[in-house]
Amino acid sequence: MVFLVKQCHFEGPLDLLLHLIRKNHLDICTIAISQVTNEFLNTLDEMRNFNLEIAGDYLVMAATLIHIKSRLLLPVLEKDPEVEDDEDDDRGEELVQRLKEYRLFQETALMLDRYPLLEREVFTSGWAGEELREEEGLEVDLFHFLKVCREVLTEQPIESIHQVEMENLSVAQRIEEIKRILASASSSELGLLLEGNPSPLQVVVTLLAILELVKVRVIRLIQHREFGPIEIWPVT
Amino acid sequence: MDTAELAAVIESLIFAAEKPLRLGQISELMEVDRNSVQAALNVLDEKYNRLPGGIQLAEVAEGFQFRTRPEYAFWVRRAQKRRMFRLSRAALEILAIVAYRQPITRGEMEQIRGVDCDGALRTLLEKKMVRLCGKKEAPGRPLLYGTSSFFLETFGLRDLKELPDLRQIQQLFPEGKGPRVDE
Amino acid sequence: MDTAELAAVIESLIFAAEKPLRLGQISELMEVDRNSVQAALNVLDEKYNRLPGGIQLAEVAEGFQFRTRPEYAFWVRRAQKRRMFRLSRAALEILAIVAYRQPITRGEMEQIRGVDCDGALRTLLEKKMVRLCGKKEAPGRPLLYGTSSFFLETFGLRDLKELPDLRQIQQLFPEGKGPRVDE
Repeated sequence: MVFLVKQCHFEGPLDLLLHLIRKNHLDICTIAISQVTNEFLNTLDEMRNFNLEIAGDYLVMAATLIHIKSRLLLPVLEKDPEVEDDEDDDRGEELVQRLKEYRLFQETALMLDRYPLLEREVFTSGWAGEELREEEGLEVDLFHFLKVCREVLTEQPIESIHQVEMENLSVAQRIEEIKRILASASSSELGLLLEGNPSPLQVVVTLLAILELVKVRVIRLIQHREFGPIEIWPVT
Repeated sequence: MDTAELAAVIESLIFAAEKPLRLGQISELMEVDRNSVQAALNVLDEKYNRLPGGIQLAEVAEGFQFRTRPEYAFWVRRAQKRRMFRLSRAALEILAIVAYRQPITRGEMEQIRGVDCDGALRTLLEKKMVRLCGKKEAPGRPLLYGTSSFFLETFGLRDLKELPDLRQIQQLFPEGKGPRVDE
Repeated sequence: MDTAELAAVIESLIFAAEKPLRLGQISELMEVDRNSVQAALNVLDEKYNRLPGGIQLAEVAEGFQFRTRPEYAFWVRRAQKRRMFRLSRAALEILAIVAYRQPITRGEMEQIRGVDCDGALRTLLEKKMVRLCGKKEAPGRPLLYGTSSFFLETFGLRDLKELPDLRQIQQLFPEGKGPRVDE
């Protein structure tokens, strides 16, 4: 038993159970499970003696095994067809199914391991054109992309910040635009020139253009009352 | 371009490519119809796979790639002094489950193996053998996993259909003689 | 080992080696005298250099190496240009931010990364991984960025909902800052 624990690394309780069934040349069935229950428990004791931490999975399995075994040891009572008592039988049967399924995948794993593997039995060309090596950057799949996401995205909420896009808007251009507007209409209002949610830069440029036009006496600004609309009139 | 010359160009393309080249890619790249590419590939198949030699033309992950022949693995490994690549038993079991039950959640894998799969699964993701493929329409929308094209490359498979079905595998291991009788 | 088999082994060795192999190296490695190695190399010279094909056995200063033939360089280069594009680390980081915080302005990205995003963001736009998706209703009306359908395609996602949420990412990488991708 000491040998068993030392030599084998088990992939969990199902693996250990399968190992014991196999070692005793049994077929997977509830009887076999009950037959290896003691060995299973002894192995857990051995693990404990080796100061190996026994995962909860093993203990849950131990409880299941004891339960199944105790069911089988009970004298077979006269079956009362009226009483449905399948739940306990199901536990044994369910474990048998799980063991069979897991065994199938263990076999599949072994089958896969027999393939000639890249970098183990077969190798691709070591030669890579010189140009290839210089190319920088990563070819990523979703998993490796998510790894970057994990590193970059901290939980801090994003603060709302302001950003100004550089716009190709010069004062000279704006002057021409204002002149055009005044040429088609006899007058305008400052508010109208600042319609459409302009950026701060646009506002500044518009104001500068108007001040410039006032300075060179192309327009006049008139405000009839306090806080009233500021009218723009061409100087005639 | 005649078939011989086309074969020579394709030979150099496959040789220089980092990944297996698909027939369609070659056809598109060279602006040559698929039948001509196939004819040229047949020439290469003859040259590398019918005649003896150290190199084979393998059809993997739906593409073509030159590879050393497995019978010379010993010498190549010896020459490269590299640590032998191996997959742990846990990794192989998880690959087996993912290959046959994909798309599958981690919880479902753990249900089959009866044990936590976290570490080995992450290694397989790291190695690009397993990939994330969406979320399951179930409470909590758990992540789904599947095999990648690099899985096919590693195992030298053209596609997943090349894997034997589970019933055949069962016959490989007659009842009682399980995969791991203790040595 | 007869000359034909020796030639096959040497063929696989030269093929898999990252650097050119010298005659002496091969002889030492295989524990075979130099004359036998030379005889085997002659067989390979015949196969690759006397007969037409896409691959040559080149003898360069440092030894023997398989290379594509220069006359097919045009096609090889053309194929390499079409290879799957790669993304720089900076571009990946921005893509990460855009994917999870979209729609997002450039200023907000720079706020998260703490550095200028201009160049890498432009690359992502050029490669069509990121697209413009309107303007933010905020002073200055800054442009908003989001991921494109090509982004989904690249990572094999049907829609953005298939992207693991941040909680799931944390489960995938529980140790926090995992190793960088570009080790």
